[in-house]
Amino acid sequence: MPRTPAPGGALLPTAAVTASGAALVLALLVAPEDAVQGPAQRLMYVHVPAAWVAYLAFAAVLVCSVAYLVRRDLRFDRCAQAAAELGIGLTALAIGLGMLWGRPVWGVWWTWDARLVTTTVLLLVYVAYLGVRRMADDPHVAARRSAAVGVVAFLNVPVVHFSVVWWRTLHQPPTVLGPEGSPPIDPVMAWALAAGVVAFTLLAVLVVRRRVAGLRAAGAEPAAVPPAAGAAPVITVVPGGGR
Amino acid sequence: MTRPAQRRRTLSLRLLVVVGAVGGALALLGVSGLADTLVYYRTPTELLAEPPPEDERLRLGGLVQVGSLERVGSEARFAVTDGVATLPVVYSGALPAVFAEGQGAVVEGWLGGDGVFVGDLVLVKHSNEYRPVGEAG
Amino acid sequence: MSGRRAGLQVRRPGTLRTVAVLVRRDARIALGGVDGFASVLPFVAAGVVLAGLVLGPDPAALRTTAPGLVWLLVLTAAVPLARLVAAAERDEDSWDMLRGLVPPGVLLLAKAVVLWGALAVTWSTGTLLAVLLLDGAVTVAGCAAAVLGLVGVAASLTVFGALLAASARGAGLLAALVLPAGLPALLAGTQAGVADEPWPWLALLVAYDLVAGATSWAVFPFLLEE
Amino acid sequence: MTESSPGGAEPPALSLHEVACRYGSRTVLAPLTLRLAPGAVCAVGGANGAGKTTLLRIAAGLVEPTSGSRSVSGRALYLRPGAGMRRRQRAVEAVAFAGALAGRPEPAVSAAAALASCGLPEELWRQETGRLSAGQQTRVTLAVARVVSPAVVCLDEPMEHLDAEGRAAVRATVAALAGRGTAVLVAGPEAAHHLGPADARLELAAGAVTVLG
Repeated sequence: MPRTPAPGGALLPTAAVTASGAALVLALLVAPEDAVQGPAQRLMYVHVPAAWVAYLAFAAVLVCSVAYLVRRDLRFDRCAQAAAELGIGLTALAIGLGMLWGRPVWGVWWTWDARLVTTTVLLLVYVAYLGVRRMADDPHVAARRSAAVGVVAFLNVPVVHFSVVWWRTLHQPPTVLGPEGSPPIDPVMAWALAAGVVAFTLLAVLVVRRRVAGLRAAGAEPAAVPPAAGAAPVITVVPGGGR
Repeated sequence: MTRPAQRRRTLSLRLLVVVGAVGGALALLGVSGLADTLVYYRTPTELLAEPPPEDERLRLGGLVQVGSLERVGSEARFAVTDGVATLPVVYSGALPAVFAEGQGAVVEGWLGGDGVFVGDLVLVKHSNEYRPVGEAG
Repeated sequence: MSGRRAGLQVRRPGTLRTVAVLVRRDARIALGGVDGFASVLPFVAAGVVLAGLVLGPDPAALRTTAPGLVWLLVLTAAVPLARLVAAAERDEDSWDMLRGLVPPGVLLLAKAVVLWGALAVTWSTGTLLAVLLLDGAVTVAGCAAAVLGLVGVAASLTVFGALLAASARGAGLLAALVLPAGLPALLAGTQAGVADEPWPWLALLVAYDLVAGATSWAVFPFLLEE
Repeated sequence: MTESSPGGAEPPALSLHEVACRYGSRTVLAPLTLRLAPGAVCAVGGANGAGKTTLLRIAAGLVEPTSGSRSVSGRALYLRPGAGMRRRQRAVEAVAFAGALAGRPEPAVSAAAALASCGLPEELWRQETGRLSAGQQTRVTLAVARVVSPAVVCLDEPMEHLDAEGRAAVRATVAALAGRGTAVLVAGPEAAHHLGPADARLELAAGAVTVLG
């Protein structure tokens, strides 16, 4: 398929850079310091967007997997792979930043809390998903199997999200996506968080797009020549035709 | 390859079943009272109602009672409350910087026979509220 | 040559009948030899015995860890048991015939029943040994949790078994997928036996079975395709 | 062999419409339209890697073609010599198992009859199939085909490991299946010589088919 220039040209990169800059300014300079946690709380503006966009990436894996199973088009498979790689990176980032945040605030790097354990399991499952992709040589076989795993693996995401609601954990319950109507967060902080999410999402789209292009170039297969119409020999065999 | 329309139909049926199953499972978990099963820490009320064996290591969680914190040398004494019951805690070691009266905390240790909780690790459990300085409630 | 029909016209046997036939065959094969299923039981026995050695003389510590230990051993044993689904069939070239004669949904059901049986025997053996050697306790709730939890494990394991069939590589990866997929069973199965109030845990297991069963059914046909 | 069946009075047992199979950019099977009437026998020759197995597996519904469509008027079975049995099953159990899955009312009885027709000596019926010789295993596979008696049977290289007597058993089984209205695709290296009487002989070379007559 011919490479079409990205719609809007440099629009997306510009938007991503602008949003990142705005998020940085909002998070570091504009947003007030948290009354309880002090400066460590500013990690939230990276930790939470990383976690959310990781969820989003895994949702993209799910959608692309289903799309592949319907259409059998390797484009969807490449998108699924790129999204899974991004999701793994962001999940690892969220865990790492969470540890950095937990050390000064909770007092420990790590603890056996339902949220922490389920998030780590989520990371492992998607690493295994990437492994399943390598188990077959034929791209369609690999795509089909990993699509099946991609659908099943997504079941972990609600478990991670609800772990702090279902169980009594050290990790605090969700602030924004919680069951209550009005999030208990200062409006300026909420804006900084929103800017972070927008910036992460735009950057994620950029990264996935680049990666998909790279995968397409790496796995480029010459387009199969469609058979000329009527080229297929027609053979009809009925009993008694032989000698 | 040849029947995408048919495949889409069967696949959407299968997805529908999965979505239904996940929805049913979430609803079931919502009403099952799972919240009391996997607990990271126990509250003073629970510990007083069901005193654990003396050698059992456990976690006690709640709010640090306002006015209860006193430091003697390297030892800190404070009380953890859940609004109903209160347990005195003795802890020797450095408290986390964020630790404060009126804030959530989880203490790891043992409940002594004298009803005093002997902690050897203090974790701060912060709430899901984020407020600027001066506005904290 | 008019009036010739395609093959002998025989009605397809019902789902339950097909499942019964397949399960009976697999049970006979499993009971007949020392490879495959039978090699899992010594592994579980060794696990229980070694745990007794490692965890030391404290009977209370042994008693409290026994249910979780058994579940951990069952989930670990599940990885080689996944071969019962398709890898063993493929090795002996009977998989193509099964795919030709049995519809995917029925095949999934039959193989899940086989795995459930194998897992149940494994769990029972482990629990029996834990009772005898580690002074563990068997509760009704614990057994109910095993019956329920192994349904979801068997359903997930059937999918992974189909995934494993086509490739000799990747058994280790399979472990990374099976163990998290069995986490609800490990957690709830262990806790239901010791908790005062087992109902929330049993509810969690029912939810797990529901989700694992539905997703396995949804993706299994795609794993059979070549 | 006839190029078109008069009036198409009878629905074909197997109909492959412009099926093709590609692996990446490599063509494993060039587009081909093949219709087998009930009871028709078609021999497929060609060197190793010419696409015989792919054609048979597409016909049996095990491999999804890259393009084209397939329809079959009932069950289709793909069998290699020794296929369709677990090594620890006894010969008669393995055949009865296939019969039971296919819905035979008395699988054990039909299994015994099928094994007898395929020439497996009766003292071997209760032997574990893993202990049988390759030729004896082929006879069990042929008995599986007989007892299932599907709309289409795809036999892949059935003549391997067989002596003259064994080849006669394969020919007899193919004839018996065809007589009952099963369409049979038989693959082997030299369709012209070894595969017995057939209504059509195809030769595959690099995925493309030629009709030998």
